[in-house]
Amino acid sequence: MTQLTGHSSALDFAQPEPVDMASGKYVKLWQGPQHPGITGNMSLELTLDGDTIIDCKTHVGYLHRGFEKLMERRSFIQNFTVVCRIAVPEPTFNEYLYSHAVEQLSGIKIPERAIWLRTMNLELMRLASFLMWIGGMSGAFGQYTVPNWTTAYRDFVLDLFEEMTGARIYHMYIVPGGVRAGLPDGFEKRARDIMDGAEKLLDQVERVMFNNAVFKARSKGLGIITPDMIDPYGIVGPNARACGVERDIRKDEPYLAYDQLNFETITGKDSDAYERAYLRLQETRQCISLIRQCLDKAPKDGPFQADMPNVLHWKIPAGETYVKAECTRGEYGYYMVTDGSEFVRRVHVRGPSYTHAIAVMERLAVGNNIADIAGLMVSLHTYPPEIER
Amino acid sequence: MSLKDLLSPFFVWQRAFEKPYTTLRPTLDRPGAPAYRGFHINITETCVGCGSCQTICQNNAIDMVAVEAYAGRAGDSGLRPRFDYGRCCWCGLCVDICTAASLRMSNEYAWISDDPDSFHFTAGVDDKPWQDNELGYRRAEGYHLNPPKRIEMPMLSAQESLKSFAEVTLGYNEEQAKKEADRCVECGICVATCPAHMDVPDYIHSIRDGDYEKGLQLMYRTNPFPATCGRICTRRCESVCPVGILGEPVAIRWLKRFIVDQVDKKDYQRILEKPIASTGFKVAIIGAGPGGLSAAYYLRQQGHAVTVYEAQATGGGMLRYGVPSYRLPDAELDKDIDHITSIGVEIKYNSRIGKDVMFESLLENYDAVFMSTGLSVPSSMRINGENHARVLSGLQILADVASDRDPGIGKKVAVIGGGNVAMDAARVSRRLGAEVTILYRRRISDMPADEEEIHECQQEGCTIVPQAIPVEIIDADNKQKVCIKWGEAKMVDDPKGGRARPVLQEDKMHTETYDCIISAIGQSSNLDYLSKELQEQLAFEWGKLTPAEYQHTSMKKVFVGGDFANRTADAISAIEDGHHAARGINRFLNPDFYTALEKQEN
Amino acid sequence: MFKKTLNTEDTLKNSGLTDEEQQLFSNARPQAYEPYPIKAVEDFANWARANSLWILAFGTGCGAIELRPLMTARFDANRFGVAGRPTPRQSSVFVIGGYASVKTLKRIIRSYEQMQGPKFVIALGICPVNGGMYFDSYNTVNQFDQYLPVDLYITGCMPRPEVLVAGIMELQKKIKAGECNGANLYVENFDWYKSNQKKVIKNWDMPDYNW
Amino acid sequence: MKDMLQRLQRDFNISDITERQLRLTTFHVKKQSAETLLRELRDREGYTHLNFMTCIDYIEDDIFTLVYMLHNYDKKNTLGIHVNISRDDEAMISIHTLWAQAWTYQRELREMYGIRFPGSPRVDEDFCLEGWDQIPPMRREFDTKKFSEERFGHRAGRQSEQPRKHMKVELYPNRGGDEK
Repeated sequence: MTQLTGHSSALDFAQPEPVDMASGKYVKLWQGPQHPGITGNMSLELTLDGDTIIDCKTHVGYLHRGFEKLMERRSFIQNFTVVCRIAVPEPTFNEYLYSHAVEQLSGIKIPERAIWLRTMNLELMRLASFLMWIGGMSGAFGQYTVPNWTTAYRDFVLDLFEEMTGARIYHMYIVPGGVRAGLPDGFEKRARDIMDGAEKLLDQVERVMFNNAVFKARSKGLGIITPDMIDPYGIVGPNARACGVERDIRKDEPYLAYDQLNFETITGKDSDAYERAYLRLQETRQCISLIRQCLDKAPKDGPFQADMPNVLHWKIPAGETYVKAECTRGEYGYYMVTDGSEFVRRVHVRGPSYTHAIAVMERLAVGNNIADIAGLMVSLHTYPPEIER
Repeated sequence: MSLKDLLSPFFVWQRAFEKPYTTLRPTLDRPGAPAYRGFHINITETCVGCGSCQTICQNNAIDMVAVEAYAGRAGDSGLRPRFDYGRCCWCGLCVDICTAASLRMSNEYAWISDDPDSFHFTAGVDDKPWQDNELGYRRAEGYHLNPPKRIEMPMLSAQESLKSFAEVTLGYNEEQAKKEADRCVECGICVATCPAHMDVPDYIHSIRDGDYEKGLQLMYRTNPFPATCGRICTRRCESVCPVGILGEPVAIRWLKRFIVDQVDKKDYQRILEKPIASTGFKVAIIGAGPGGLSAAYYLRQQGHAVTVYEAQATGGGMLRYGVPSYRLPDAELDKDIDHITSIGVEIKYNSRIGKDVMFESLLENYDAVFMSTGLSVPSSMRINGENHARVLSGLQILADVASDRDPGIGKKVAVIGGGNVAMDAARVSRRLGAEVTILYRRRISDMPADEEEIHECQQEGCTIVPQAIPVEIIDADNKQKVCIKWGEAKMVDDPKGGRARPVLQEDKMHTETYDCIISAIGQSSNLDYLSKELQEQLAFEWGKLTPAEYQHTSMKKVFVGGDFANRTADAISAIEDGHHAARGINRFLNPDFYTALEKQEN
Repeated sequence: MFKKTLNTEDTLKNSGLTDEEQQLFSNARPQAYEPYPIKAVEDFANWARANSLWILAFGTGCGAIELRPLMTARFDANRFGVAGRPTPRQSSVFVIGGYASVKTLKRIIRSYEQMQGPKFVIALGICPVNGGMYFDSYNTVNQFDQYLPVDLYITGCMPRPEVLVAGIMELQKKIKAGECNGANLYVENFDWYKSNQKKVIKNWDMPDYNW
Repeated sequence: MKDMLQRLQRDFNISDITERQLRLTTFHVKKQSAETLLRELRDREGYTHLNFMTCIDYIEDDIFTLVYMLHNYDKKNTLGIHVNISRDDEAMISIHTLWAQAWTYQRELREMYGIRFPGSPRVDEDFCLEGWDQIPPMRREFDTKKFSEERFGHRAGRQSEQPRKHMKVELYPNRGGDEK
């Protein structure tokens, strides 16, 4: 497969020249929003020469709800229930970052137990999210067995969430000031059982997916991200690590209990779709190890919430902060500005998909075969709701 | 590509032999987790309708609706939350903030309908199958969205406080007050409960804003005695404060005091409203206690000329002569009274009605008369020998101390009674250096006195002997000492469910000698200034009377209020009586008042 | 069973389209579904429809996330005759996954109109009922039934896969009883729906009815 | 770090340097020198990662504050560069040649705040919204609730009482403070 990027270097961000559609030589094809080969509700406007893509434009906004506006008219406690909706498959990172930003600006220190429960919650979320993603990746190449396995198994992880937080999808567990409850009885045992099962499942997935001749043939060499693209394109997370760049916020600027957990940053060699997928598989395994460590080390009792003011009229002093965390897709950040009132002045949510799905996708798509677009899209691991918010 | 790559996909078949885990009947076989956030449950009996759930709901999913069954309950707004499941996101914030912990969630989650207008229900009122669900989300132990504990009031230590009549409570500082003010949920149940209906949430809000002048203005809308009430109010408001259901109620009284403490007396004139232009009407008021002065203040605000007749040499009535200065320093009472006089209320001291001025002449010379002479006569213990020279009245001792006279109580005293006067008399005696024993008929928990006062009284070293019934005073001729015989009592439950009754146990009698005995078992009114005919015409019964809607009486022009005209007999009720009488008089001065009343009755 | 309101003389204007495109698209109005004259045949048809509910694979909002577990082994919706279809032409059920932003609403309408009748709409979550979380958002509609007829609402945020199964069974029951007439409501009140749609979709550059 | 800030102060006249958190420093720079400053930070100081760029509407001061958040992976340090632009003349120099994703941000800001970025690719295309006919929605003066009520409407049948008002009417209609 040849790479016809049309770009001379990583620093050449020029938009492709418009082609003469009237000539009849080219076809314009919309992939999405109603299309099974697209992640979430977004669309790609593809211009084809034969079955080769010569131009790709990402269209987003189908899920735009105006969160940043809505948050400006809700109080600090009310916002915590809103933020989890920003990234549907991974709500917890939003809850954590929002709470963390609020705590930082209001000077609240959360207790030790809350720190560990938050860490565990985030890692469970990462596990659930990766399980779903692995399924998506396999499905994008026409192999529907693995999605059935992993998505079904994700449901068991959601069961853990349901027990721990009271909800399957929108947990609303990490609240400014701590978490909402401790662990229920017997949770630890059930969690360990599910981790064991997940480990077994990942072995099976590795065998049937990553050793699959078809998957290998189609994903290797697809959508290579070169190391010199990382900074100009703002590529983060597994997409960046897969080409050997060792960047992981959990290690670089440890938050929560990550400095007390034992793990190594995983990197790959050349960031093509296969490498990225394999790296995520390894990270999923790492996730399981982290959850086990959390179960070992998390304090069993003690307070899980800091002393809070009355949240009904909670004012936070004027300030500004940017907090970030390593989500499954890389750097997820909340930028928050307060002005001393009961409402937040400005929140900006920085989702890694913002650049992965638009600038990076548009560049990587060019030159590829139309059939590989779904795989390429999934291999970048993008969630549209966090792009448009 | 290797052979392995070709073969390994076939390993998918290994799963074909695993046990399937399909849920056969999903909704039945998989109920929500024990702490699942499902549909709402409201224990409507415990709910007080404070509306915090409505305030915190970011989706405007909760409406407060009137529920007939709970209308008019004490400490209850009569409203209950109604949920819109076209809005609710099951975040559970309403459960977390619920002051009464009446709101919960069940683990039920299935509601399917083809009618989009049907997704409303009033939890606990509308019949829903999940109302009695045991499982579901509850607020976790130790998780609060509002601090449950109040800020401790800084106080003098017991040793320190005994040394002088200096005020025991020291008052919040700004930080403490703001923290305490923060705990208010602004439901307004306190407003409904406060006899004077003070705008509590609003003035607490003004503390949070740091705008104390506005706070003072708000308080003067309904109460011209904020400095006094900020110290000694009986605070019915706090007893219904929903924050107090699970934690401690907001310290409304101390916050009121804080506002007054922040504003200097000389700024009052600038901050507070001035009376409107003179109307030319004249109103006479009998008694410069809280009731009389409150009426005077609001009548003066309406532009009427007000003259207050007071038998004593200073104003304040029971507030000055019945409340010791370690609870209410004179300066604070003066702060309130001085503002009332500063707007043009005239107080004639040392003018006793019936002696210096005749009641009838007031009726003649004024457009309206407001009587608020209170309860000034100590009640009798109704035991043998109580006329002993060393049996003193609690009121008298308090009045003596307030007027800087030595009551001469001696070194060892017994106080009889369990009300605030008894506590005050005991604490005053401690300050005068006496050893004090309090004898009370019932249990300590039955004492009508303020809980805090009982506690402080004990802190200061008074011994409380509960279930002690005085039987007789012996040793009638001893001019120096007095001997009392009292018997232990047994509490007998009332079969009708009323208050338990103490029954004297004849075999357990004690006698003890004291330097004096202070009787403080209640007061009654002194109506000597009214002729028998007038008393009858005004329908006094046992020295008390019940006024009509606007504090008016069966006699034209005459309005009453204060302790002898209400059941609660506390300062804040007297203040409201005065305020309400002012409203009534204001209307009465409009000639259609009685005609309108008659119409209303017909 | 259904009122027949079709008037073939009456055509649509398609004024949102350019002259060139107007040549490409039909301007006929939608037609109401008419049941078979023999009741037994209609009942049989309804039974068949109820047991082959093919859902259009269009995740319009958050609700889509619970549709995926629905298809896996644990909930196994396939046993109820439910399957996901990639194209509207093959689908009979449109699951509105929660909120609909104005931009998506346009695509939803287009996809819905392309579906073959009889067709059914299930609205998931609170947002289609009364705006839900986004009741004050400038970009999401609050009452979905103003724009397309909805046959069944499943409340929750998100509704769990279990209740989706229950909803599907409820829908089957209704279809078998011949009570799901949303698509015909759309035809009968076509002008009302269109005017509502055009009230919120400001750049109407598609045919008035998408075949 | 200190040296760098001092140098920037000298060369670019940056102001309001505030250390916000452990690894976050913010400062203001004039609109004209912003692009050169960002280029300098990217090429010479190692602030190679553009976390995001956004805007804060200070309607009371009549300014938009553009925020560029840059991260240095080696020093593990983040800089928040604030640029004030007038709300009346809401144009800013485009930085789409510096980072590949910058034009997307600029397109979003164009749509959400109405800020113009001359030269930025596809900047006037719709981003999230489609057929938007109001003032840019993220501006403070745009009232989203009012707009939603007017355009989308809410389901009828809702009615609520405020506990305080309700009790006043029901329990003590003639008493209490007079409403002002």
